[in-house]
Order: sequence, then C-alpha cells, then structure tokens
Amino acid sequence: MAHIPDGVLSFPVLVGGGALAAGAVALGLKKIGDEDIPRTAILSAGFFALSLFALPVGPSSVHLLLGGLMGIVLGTAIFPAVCVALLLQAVMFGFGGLTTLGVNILNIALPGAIIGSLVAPLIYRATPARAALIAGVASALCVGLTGLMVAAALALSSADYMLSARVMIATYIPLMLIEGFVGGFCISFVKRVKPELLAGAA
Amino acid sequence: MSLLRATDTHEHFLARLDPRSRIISSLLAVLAAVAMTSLTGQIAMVVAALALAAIADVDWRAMLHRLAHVEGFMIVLLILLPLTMPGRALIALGPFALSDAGLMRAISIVLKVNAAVITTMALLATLEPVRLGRGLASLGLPARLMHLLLFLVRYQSLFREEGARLMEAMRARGFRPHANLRTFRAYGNFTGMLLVRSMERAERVEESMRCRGFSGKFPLRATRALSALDIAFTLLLALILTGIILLDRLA
Amino acid sequence: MTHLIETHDLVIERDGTRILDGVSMHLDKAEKLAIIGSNGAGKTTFLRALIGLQKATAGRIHAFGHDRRAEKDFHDVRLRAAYLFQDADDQLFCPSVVEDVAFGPLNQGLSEDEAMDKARATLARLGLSALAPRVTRKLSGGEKRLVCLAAILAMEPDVLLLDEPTNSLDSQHVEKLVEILKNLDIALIMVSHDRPVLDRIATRALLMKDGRLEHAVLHRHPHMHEHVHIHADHDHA
Amino acid sequence: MTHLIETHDLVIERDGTRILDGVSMHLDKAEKLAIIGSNGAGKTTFLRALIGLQKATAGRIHAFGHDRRAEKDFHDVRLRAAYLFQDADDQLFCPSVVEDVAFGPLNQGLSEDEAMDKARATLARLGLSALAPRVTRKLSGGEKRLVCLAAILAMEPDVLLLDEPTNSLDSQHVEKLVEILKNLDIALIMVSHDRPVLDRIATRALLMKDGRLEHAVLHRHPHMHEHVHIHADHDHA
Ligand SMILES: Nc1ncnc2c1ncn2[C@@H]1O[C@H](COP(=O)(O)OP(=O)(O)OP(=O)(O)O)[C@@H](O)[C@H]1O
Ligand SMILES: Nc1ncnc2c1ncn2[C@@H]1O[C@H](COP(=O)(O)OP(=O)(O)OP(=O)(O)O)[C@@H](O)[C@H]1O
Ligand SMILES: [Mg+2]
Ligand SMILES: [Mg+2]
Repeated sequence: MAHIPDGVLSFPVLVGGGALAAGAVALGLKKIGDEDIPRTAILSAGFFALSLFALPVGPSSVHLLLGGLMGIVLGTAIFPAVCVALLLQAVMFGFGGLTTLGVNILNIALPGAIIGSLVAPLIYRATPARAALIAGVASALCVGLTGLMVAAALALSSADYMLSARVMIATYIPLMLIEGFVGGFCISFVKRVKPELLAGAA
Repeated sequence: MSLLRATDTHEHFLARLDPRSRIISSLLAVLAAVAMTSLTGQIAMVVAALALAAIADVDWRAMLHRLAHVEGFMIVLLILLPLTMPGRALIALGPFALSDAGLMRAISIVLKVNAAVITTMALLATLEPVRLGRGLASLGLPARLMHLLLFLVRYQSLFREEGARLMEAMRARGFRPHANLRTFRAYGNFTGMLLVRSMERAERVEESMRCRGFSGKFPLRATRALSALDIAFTLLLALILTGIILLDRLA
Repeated sequence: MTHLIETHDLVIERDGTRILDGVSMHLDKAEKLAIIGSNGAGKTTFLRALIGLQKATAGRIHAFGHDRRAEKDFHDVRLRAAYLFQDADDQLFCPSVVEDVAFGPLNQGLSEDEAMDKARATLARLGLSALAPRVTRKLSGGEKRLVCLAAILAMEPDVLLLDEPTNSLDSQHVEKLVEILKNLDIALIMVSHDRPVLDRIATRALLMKDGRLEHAVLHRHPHMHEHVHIHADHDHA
Repeated sequence: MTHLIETHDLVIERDGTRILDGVSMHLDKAEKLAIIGSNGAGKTTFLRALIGLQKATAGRIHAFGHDRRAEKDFHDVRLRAAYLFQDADDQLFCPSVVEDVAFGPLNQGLSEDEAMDKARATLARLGLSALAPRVTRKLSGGEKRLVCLAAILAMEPDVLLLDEPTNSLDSQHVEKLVEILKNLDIALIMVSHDRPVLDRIATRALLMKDGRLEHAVLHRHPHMHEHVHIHADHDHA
C-alpha cells in the first residue's frame, strides 16, 4: 500500500521526491564502507524477502513495511537498501514505479532512518523486554509516518486527492498495530539470539 | 511467476539489445505514459505498451497476474475518487454520489498506471537482474549501489525459500494464524529468525568463499559499445512516443 | 478403510519434472514403516506431501479417516502426524530451546504453563534438560537435531514422520532414540539411509524407486564379520 | 617438525564457555585420522579452527611448515586443506552445480575453461555428471552433500577435513565415497558418527572428550551378529 505506482503523482512532487531521495541515498552510501557492502546487502536481501511474505492475520493478510526494523538495524544505510529493493520490486514485480522511486524511497526509509537512528542506541543497551517495547513503538510510528507521507504526496499532487488521502490514512491504523507487535517481538528475538546484529547502527 | 520466458532464454532480438538501451527506452516510455493528459493519449499509450509486450513475447498469464496485484494500491483511489471529487452526480447511493469528474479521473489513472506497468514489464522484467545491475552501473549508478543490487538479487530468493520452509515448519506443528498476540509473537520470531539467518548466512558464505581461495572482488565485465540495433531501437521508440505526445496535446 | 494414512496413485511434479509417479501405500496402527531409496528418489517430497506441505499434482491422500485435498484439510493432520524435517535448521525458529519445544503443544491448545512443563518433561526424557535455556542458533549440528526430535515428540502425535532422524547423532543418542521409538506405541514412517537402525525399528519396508514405492522385504540372517571397535585409549590402558 | 598439521594446547572459548580446553594433536602424511566424540563435544569447532575460521583463544596451530596465527596466515592453509562443512547448505553459493565446483579451481588460478573442465571431470568421477547444470538450491539433501564433496575434491588439496561426510548419503554413494577416500593418496581428518565407515577408512582415531583429544584405539575382532537385509521385493520374487 505504500508503493505508489507511476501515473498517480504530479511532476513537481516526483522531481522533488527524486532529488531528496538521491541525496539521502548518497548520504547512506557514504556511511557504509566497501567492506560493509556484503553485510548490508545480505541483510537487505533478508528484509526484502520478508517484505514479500504475505502474513495471514485472521481473514486477511498483510505485507510488512519494515521501515522501523530496517532503520534500527541498518541506520542510514536504510536509504540505499530501500532504494535497490524498491527498484527491484518495481522492475521484477511491478509494485511501485520508476518515476515514483524517489518518493517511495523517502516514504519508507525516511521515518525508519530518523526514528531508527534515535532508538537504536537505546535498544542496544536495553533488556530484551524493554528493547521490544521501544522497537514496537518505533515500528508502529514509522508505519504511521509512512502513511502520512503517502497521503501528503497525494495531496500535494492534486487537490482532488485531498479527501481520498485522508481516508487512506485510516487504512494504515491496523497495519501500525500489527507491525508494532511483530517488530517488537522481532527485536526481542534478535536481542536474545544475536545482539551483535544491533551493534551496527547503535 | 517469471516473465523471463522468451526474451532471455531464446535468441529474441530484445535479448540482443544492450541493457542500457532497454533501460533508457523504458524510462522514456514510462515518462511519456505519466505525462499523458487526454483520454486519447492515455489509450494510445496503453496500446503502445501492449504492442511492446507483444514484441517482447511476455507470458500473458503472468502479466495479468501481476497487473491484478498492482491494482491493489489503486483500489482505494478508484473507489474514493468518484465518491469524493466534486462534479456532476452520475449515480446517487444514499448519502454518496458518484461524480462524473471523479470517475473520469479514476479511469485516466487506471490507464496511465497500466501503460507504465506494462512497458516496464515488457522491457525490464524480461531483463535478467544481473544484466540490469550491470546496465545501470554503466549508466552511472554508483558501484556500491550496483553491488548492493547484485547481492540482493542473489540472496532474496534464497531467503524467500528459507522463509517458506520456516513457515512450513510452523504449520507442520499446527500453527494457525489468528489476529492475536501469540500469532504476532510467532511472526516476530519468524522475522527475527530470518534476519539472524541472513546475517549468519552472510558470515558462512564469506567463509566458504575464503575456504576456496576467494580474496578479491567480483570481476566486473568491461562495458561494450552500443550497437546500431541498440541506438535504432531507442530512437524509433522515442519517435513513436513523440507522436503519441503530439496526439495527446492536440486531442 | 481402517488404515491410518494411505495414498493412491500420488503424482507430484516439481518444476515440470515428475518426482513421484503414482505412489500407493498405507500405514496401519502401530506400524513402523521404513522407506529407503537412493538420494534424490523423492522420499522427502513424499513425506512432505503426506502433511500437505507439498502439493500433489494428482492422486489421493486419505488420512485419519478423511480425504485430504485443500490446505485446510491438512490442519488437523499436522496436529496428529508430526514431521521431523530433514534439515534441522529449517525447523527451529524460536529463540530458546524450551520455547521451540513448547510451540507445538501451545498450538494444540495448551496454556503457556502447561506447554512449558510439557516441553521440559520431553527434554528431560531425551536427556536434554541442560539445553533447555540455550539459544537454538548456537547449538551443534547434533544438538539441533535432538531438539527438533523433542519438539515433535512433545506434541504426542499419533504418527511420526521422520526424515533421516539419526543424521549427525552420536551413537549414544542413536541408542536412546532407537529405544524411544521402539517403545512408543504409535505408528511411524521413517526415511533413512541408516540400515542398522532401520533394521532394529522397522516392521515393514518400502523402497522408493523410479517415482514409486515398491514392497521391500526385511530378512534377517545371522552374519559373521569383522568388527572394529573404537574406544578411548584409557579404557584399555 | 615434519607433521603436516599439528596443534599444541589449543584452547577455544565461545560466548565465554570453554569448548576446547587444550587440544594437542598432529596429522602426518597420508594419514587417515578419525575424530569421534559425542554431540556438542567440539569436533566441528576444532576443524574450523584448523583453517582459521574459528579464532583460537590460546595455543598453537602449525600447518604446512609454518605457525598460523593471523587471518592472513590461513589463506594458503585453506587452499591446501579443504574443508567439508557439516551443513551443505552453508557451503554452496553459486547458482549452478558446475559453477560451484569450478569456483575453487578458478581461485587457484585456472582459466575459466580449465576450471570448468576440471569441475566436470570431478563430477564425472563421483558419478554426478547429470547434476552439472542443475540449480544448487533445488537439489535433494544428499545431492547437495555430494556436490560439496566434488567442490572440495576439485581443488586437489593436500589435506581433506571432512565434517560428517556420509550424512544423508545413500549406501551406494557411501560406498563410492569410501572407495575414493581410501584410494586418495592424501591425508585426511574425518569427523563422523558413522563407525562402519570410519573403520574402513581410518588408520588412527582420536576421541574428543571434555574439550581434549584423547588417543583411541581401533581394534578389530571377528564378530557374530544378526544382520537384516532390505531388498526390493522383486529381487526375490
Ligand atoms: N525445490 C525443488 N525444486 C525442484 N526440484 C527439486 C526441489 N528440491 C528437490 N528437487 C528434486 O526432487 C527430487 C526428489 O527430491 P527429494 O528431496 O524428495 O529426494 P530424497 O529422496 O529425499 O533424497 P535424499 O535422500 O538425498 O534426501 C530430486 O531429484 C531433487 O533434485
Ligand atoms: N555459535 C555458537 N556460539 C556459542 N557456542 C556454540 C556455537 N555453536 C556451537 N556452540 C557450542 O559449542 C560446542 C561445540 O560445538 P561443535 O559444533 O563443535 O560440536 P560437535 O562436536 O561438532 O557436535 P556435533 O556432533 O553435534 O556436530 C557445543 O556445546 C555447542 O553448543
Ligand atoms: Mg530427503
Ligand atoms: Mg559438528
């Protein structure tokens, strides 16, 4: 639901999003050294694979956005990671688009980068239970912010989208809840099994 | 699932095109599709996209399957636009009314989105991801980003399979998803396990490579010059697109 | 039809290749069925099909009194027929050993506490109590295998489907496993290349060959041969 | 010091637990050394330490005439001592079987074509030619194991370090492996729980216990016991 396809947004929004995203990706690339590429890449592949799983919840199923978790684990490397993932997704599966790539990167990665960088040091030092709580709230917040940004991209593109955008925000609320819980339990798992995984961004 | 069917396995002429030519062509086509303003132009773009898909000899069933998924995002817009945009009411449903302007807007979005998706699939989904990465790199994509892309391509399917087996292991022990905390905890474990495994897989693969004497980077193949076919294809496409844009602006 | 599980002309194709080409078999109460066959014969594929993890292309699976076709038909099959994966790594997904063992019982409707108790009891029965709090990712190969075994035994299933259960187990643990399996009063299907172990457990054997299951005969005869023993030096010193 | 590989008082701790507690051993030319020991004893940890994949906490490793301490000391050890991972999935990383087998030879400096030829020849020697173009991830468990073996044999190493090589192999392939290993004129260390196979290959045995390697004796004596054979029915019908 966060992958805006080609043909919906206006040119100014596309160009603005593209420029900002390019800067963010360049920043993220600068932060990772050549020797970190395999680690970042294979972890990104893990996140990418995860985002493709349709997790059944009751009668329907959800795809996780994973912005919060990626931000916590990858820090600012989230921008290049999300960039290649969205590119691949647009090309291979037709989710999202080419012209909207920049906007989509920002929508998913920016909340993750900001919130993830803020909470990663806390999580690194916390007990598994506390870490789970922090990560859960962070994950849910990231989904909410992504929803707001998707709505904003629509509203900025055309006044006609205004009302639709508002309704769309409401559809993110269940996803916030689910992703909050799953993200929290996930970090509690990682804290117990392989805390080194959280050392990178902290 | 794979659209790779024809183009990269047989000696199709698209397969002989340089990835750069395919990438630039599809970017041009998608930009044109997005720029359409009139119904005539939008329909013309869909027709052009379908023609490209026919030339690329895509697997139509796989294509339909994917289009059905893509429409997911738009459903909300498609339902909401006619209901929320001001205009002449076509049909009244209690307190709601379907406006003509909203309906037109919805139709134009469907046409634009589909034209873009079909072109991308025809030209890029049929391109082997490794060649896509190399093509992008020779178009100026930073080398690090290309390495990220290549690793992602190689490992995402592996982790999807591992994830699928973990899901099977959960099902095999009687797990059934509900909307409750236990389900979320199981998913949290699943997510965490897949992440930990990707990390450990990264370590093991590195070890296995070192054990077999690997010490440097992946060799990068030199880029060859664009052929006449590459240039002709892209120019011809650009010409057709210009025609459609003119048609759109005149309509 | 009083068989616990039976298949009729089961056909399975993967990636367009026919792996199973008409498998018919049945498993009766308290039977211990061995399935042998060379690498790549389709044994794992067959076991997975029995609990619906692998979709059948054609043919019939009848289990516990009902035909099983769709995914939902297999839900209760999986609670009654527990499957040991060939690769232990694929089977473990909880952070700690005891949580992993408790996962099945929890899905069977036990409370957290009951499930934990059952998990601990099962681990104790296998002599694995010391592993209970350990992180599953940090176990040795054999330890992982043993934990997987505990995880399915804790579900107290009616049928065990074991895919090479003795792989990477040391001889003591093999011994313990054989004892447990022999004394369990439930039916099992065991895929293995470990002939001596099969000999001791199985009551009947089938051979997977050319995509089909053929009858195989177990016949015992006394045998004379040279045997090498390896002991720690000090045992004899 | 003419041993191929030797360790002195090797100590290894993982997560604060002492896994190896002073291991001293040596491997000589053309020796076939068996290492046995219960699950979790530290056998895999030890093999990994020999080629520097696992860092030693204390002690000495001397291999091929030099002391080996830092990561770079182990580069050429790894080209001469080929390691078969306990888990085949960890070892395969190329898309197709033949590429995976050719990867080692390529890194040893062979040209693309030479490496491919060598890979094909090695696969043929193991009777695996049919697998050459297959996707590594879509192999059965035993097939993966065999491909890993081919991958390390193709490097023509001086020493083989085998971590449970017969796991999930069928009896025919075990037979073939035993023949190959017996006839190879190189030294090897073989960790395994498969006693009959060890008996046939090993010239000396060590037991891993309480974090140390102890001498173990192989002694053969004739043995009378009941033996069960499993055949396909039609063999006798
Ligand atoms: N994911 C897959 N896709 C397609 N074919 C597969 C896949 N996995 C396995 N196969 C093929 O299916 C056949 C049967 O595999 P299966 O794993 O059932 O064999 P098996 O009898 O269990 O062998 P083993 O004793 O080696 O475990 C093999 O030829 C294998 O190559
Ligand atoms: N990643 C890890 N971190 C910490 N401890 C570990 C890790 N992996 C294994 N161990 C522990 O180290 C000990 C030795 O493990 P190792 O894998 O060397 O045993 P092994 O002798 O090869 O056993 P097996 O016969 O079961 O393969 C075990 O107690 C195991 O639990
Ligand atoms: Mg198998
Ligand atoms: Mg081991």
